Amino acid sequence: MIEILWFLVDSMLVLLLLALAWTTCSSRDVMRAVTLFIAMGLLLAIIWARLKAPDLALAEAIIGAGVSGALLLSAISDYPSTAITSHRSPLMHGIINTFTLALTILMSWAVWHGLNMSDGVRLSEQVSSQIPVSGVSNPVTAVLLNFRAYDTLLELAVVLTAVLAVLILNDKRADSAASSPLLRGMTRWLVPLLVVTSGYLLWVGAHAPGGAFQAGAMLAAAMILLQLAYPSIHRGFNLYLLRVLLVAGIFTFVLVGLWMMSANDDFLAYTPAWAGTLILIIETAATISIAAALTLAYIGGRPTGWETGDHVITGKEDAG
Amino acid sequence: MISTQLLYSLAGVGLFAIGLRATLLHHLLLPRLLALNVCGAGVFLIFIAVAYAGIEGMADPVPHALVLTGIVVAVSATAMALALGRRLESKESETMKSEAMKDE
Amino acid sequence: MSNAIIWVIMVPFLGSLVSIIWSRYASLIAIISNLAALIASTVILTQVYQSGPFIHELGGWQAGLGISLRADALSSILLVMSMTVISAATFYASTYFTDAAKRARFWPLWLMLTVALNALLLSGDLFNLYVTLELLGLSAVALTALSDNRAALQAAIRYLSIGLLGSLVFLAGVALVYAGYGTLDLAALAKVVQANPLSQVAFGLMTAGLLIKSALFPLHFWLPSAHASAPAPVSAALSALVVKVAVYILLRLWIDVFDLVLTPASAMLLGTLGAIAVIWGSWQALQAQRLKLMAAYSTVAQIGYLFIFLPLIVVLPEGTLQDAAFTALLLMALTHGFAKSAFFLSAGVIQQYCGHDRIAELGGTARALPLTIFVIALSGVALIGLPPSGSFLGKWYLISSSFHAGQWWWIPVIVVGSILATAYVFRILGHAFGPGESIGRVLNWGREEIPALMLALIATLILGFGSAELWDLVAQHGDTTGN
Amino acid sequence: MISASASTSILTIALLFALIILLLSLFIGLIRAWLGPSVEDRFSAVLLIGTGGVAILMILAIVLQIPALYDVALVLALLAVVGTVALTQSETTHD
Amino acid sequence: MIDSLAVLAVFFGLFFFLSGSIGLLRLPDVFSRLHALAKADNIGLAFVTLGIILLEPSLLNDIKLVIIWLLIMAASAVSSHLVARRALRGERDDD
Repeated sequence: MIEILWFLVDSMLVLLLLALAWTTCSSRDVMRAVTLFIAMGLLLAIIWARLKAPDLALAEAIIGAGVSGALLLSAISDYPSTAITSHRSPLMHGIINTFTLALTILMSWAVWHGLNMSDGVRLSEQVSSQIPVSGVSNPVTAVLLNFRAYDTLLELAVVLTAVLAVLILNDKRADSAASSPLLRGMTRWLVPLLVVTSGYLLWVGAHAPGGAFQAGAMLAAAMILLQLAYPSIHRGFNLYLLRVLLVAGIFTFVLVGLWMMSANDDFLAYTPAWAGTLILIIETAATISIAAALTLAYIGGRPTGWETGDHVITGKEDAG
Repeated sequence: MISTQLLYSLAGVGLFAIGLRATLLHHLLLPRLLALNVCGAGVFLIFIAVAYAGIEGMADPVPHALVLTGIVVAVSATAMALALGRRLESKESETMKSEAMKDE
Repeated sequence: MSNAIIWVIMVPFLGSLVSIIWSRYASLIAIISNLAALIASTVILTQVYQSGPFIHELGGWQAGLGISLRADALSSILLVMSMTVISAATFYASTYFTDAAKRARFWPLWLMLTVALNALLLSGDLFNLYVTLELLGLSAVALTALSDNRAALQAAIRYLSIGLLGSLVFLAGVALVYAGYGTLDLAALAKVVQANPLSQVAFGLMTAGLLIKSALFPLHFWLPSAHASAPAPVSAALSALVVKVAVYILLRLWIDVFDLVLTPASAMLLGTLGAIAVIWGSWQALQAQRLKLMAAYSTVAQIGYLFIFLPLIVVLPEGTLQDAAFTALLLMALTHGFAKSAFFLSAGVIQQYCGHDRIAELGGTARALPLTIFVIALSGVALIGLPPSGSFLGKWYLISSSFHAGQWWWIPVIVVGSILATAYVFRILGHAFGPGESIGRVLNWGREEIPALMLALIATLILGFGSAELWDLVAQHGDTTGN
Repeated sequence: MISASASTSILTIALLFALIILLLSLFIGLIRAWLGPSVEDRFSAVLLIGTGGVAILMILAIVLQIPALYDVALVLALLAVVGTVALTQSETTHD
Repeated sequence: MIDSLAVLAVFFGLFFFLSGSIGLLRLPDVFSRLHALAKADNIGLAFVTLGIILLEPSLLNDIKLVIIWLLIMAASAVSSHLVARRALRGERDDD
């Protein structure tokens, strides 16, 4: 009985997901596509929760539905036309359809086969046996910031690169119209709440779902909300400071890694006794970096944003 | 349990295929970007479905960490692509303006 | 001393971070950190040469649970090549950007590109490879967009969306591998991979993703516009290195990990695509109106040669013959890397001098820029495959391997490709030596032309005469050093 | 002991039924999102997924016994607001 | 006993969710749909939250649940106001 009910729940979730994906991808109007995409992000958060991945559910709710939704929406106004058309010929259409269909069948076959293999040694056993010496008790945090911390470091490099590109490319854009008083009123109590939640997620990450990425993205969401409620607030942001924060977080991460290399031979090899503290330091640094990065990525294109940013660089060059 | 894993990984394959098809069909930046994100979500779903170990069991945390990394990479790439698109759009309107000036 | 493997990645990383904040000294920081990384890369090569391949377990965790970096003959040679090209291009770039603001934006991204290249060459983990591929892709796109004109932005957008698609397809393959084998470590995988449906589909997906990134015909369509519209030092790195490291991962996966899955038929298919790429790319290069576009199409052709080796390596018996084919492949890749980067840097000099790079209007440049035209001629020698360049030996072994493998049909392709290459190189030289006025802006001679000259000399002389050492290294420490 | 586990399983069944009904109501809401016609209709559907999603997460937290899902519900509630604000403010820049 | 009370509360909440969704689908114009959805969802979530609180032994989590509910109340008020405001402006533009 329970099994059948679970199966029903799962199939409904999957159907909803596929329906949303299909409508997102086949929409003829940009605004509609983006709205459906945000809805899909929310649904994915639920699916991650269902599959017992609460860390991901948190991240998806914040990043997938919140931050990238806001980014995409702010981009819509940049395009002159909101209609989506495909320029492919009917023949090409047919080829692409056949190709993706064939690929779907092949991949399904492979997945079916792969799930029946499952005789290989699963990493999860290895992970759980090493958790006690990792410095944290949340296994996902242990993987992200201890076992595979190098991946996380390079991922921060990816974020940094993307933000540098945004800062290089940004362009003048008009301030949006003033928002409603009700929105401003709400922002006044919602932003502190977002900041507090972010701190909570950072702190809880060591032993329960949460951590640097969720916390950082949450902070960025607070900044985005501020920007939406007070469209000219970015004039007050110190972009140079944001950039310094962005770099400082990643810098701390690298320095900890190198310091541990001098102590324990291997890069990022934490001394077990300090592992918890070191991870907390890195997580805090990463939170700051992620928050600064996503904020810069969102407000990057605003008029004063560019001038201040440019001024900082060229001003120094002129002085030198 | 295997049926849950199978159901969700097949859904992941389906999502991947839907995204891939739309990526190949569209040539405009924004729809293509959405399609790529859908495509990525499909891959992530395969990872997480594989990690699932039943209602009672503890899920494999490694794919969870990998997908978390993947989500952050995806949002960075999206932000960058949007910035590129914005820059191109402003360049194009500049060219159009200067051409209009020439005509006059 | 095994820490060199960390320093070669982390020094440019720190350099990039510092150059964002301290942009006034960015050029100096970039030069110093790239030279330091170059030294680190030679230390790694020496270590591999003396005592064989080694690994660095990041975080002190055993590979599998953690991520390991591994250096062997193939990766350390490519690492030295990449750092040499990057260092030369760094010297060149320090005078290329006249606009101070633009220069300040260039350096952090340039250093990130270096980080990505080095991290990718040393990575021993499938998911880590995905992250480095994304880092490489994003930094390359951002650098392409630095040109900031319409063509460059369009090319950058196409490059980005194609690159993202490529890495997602690769990641889908990684997901399937994890579903079946529960590990991401290349060495561990090499031991457990079997030829079954899962491996085949996963391998196919990873290969497809990497083929997009390595621009094998017919997936090359994004390459010419991106490589031709990027700033010159960026084009040099894109053509010489970024495309090639994707081929490197392919080789790693084909030969070290999925050797059981790679069937002769699929190898033959890729070889055939490579052969088409050789002819088609060379033909397009001959038609191209602009110098940088010509070089970009020539890259498509040169990548094609690397794929022709694949069906040969699969068929040839293990031992001397396979080693020879493998060494020749490496030699071709290295020569092209040095020669093409030299070519792009020289094209940049010409473009800055003349204000354009239209081949038909190059008249008089030989008199105005004798050294640059000499460099173009030298790298042309390497692209054609004339002695004493490294690619002469490469093509020679390619032909003899074709004989040994009984696949004679590659030989006409190589011959036609070389004839077309001769034609497009001499077409440039013909125009350059033709009559014309030599008006242009004054250059800061040494710093702009010397780096390219160095690279071209390596391609034509050092690789040609020093190939014996390369042979030793590959023979001693094997090509299949994955485990 | 036996009666306790029997009652939990009945509880689980009831909560699973509740999940199915909630998903059904999301389905109905999404038909509206799909039909449109106005942009606002689609926003309402997103609002529905927000609140419905919070309810689903709460029930999942009990059924799967992962208290961390309450945090997810909290975050979803917070971010649903940010998302809606972004949605509604987006096109004010357009006109 | 408490369990059955909780299930009752949850299902009572679901009734509102479902009727809200059907309202979203069937009602004739944007404003009435929005109104129906916001009202029904808030009451629905209130009952679901109540049910979950009854099932959840930890006091800390109970507090969290109340916060979530308060948040959703406030948020949906603001959100539907914003959506309605936007819809209103859209209608004026059409004239």
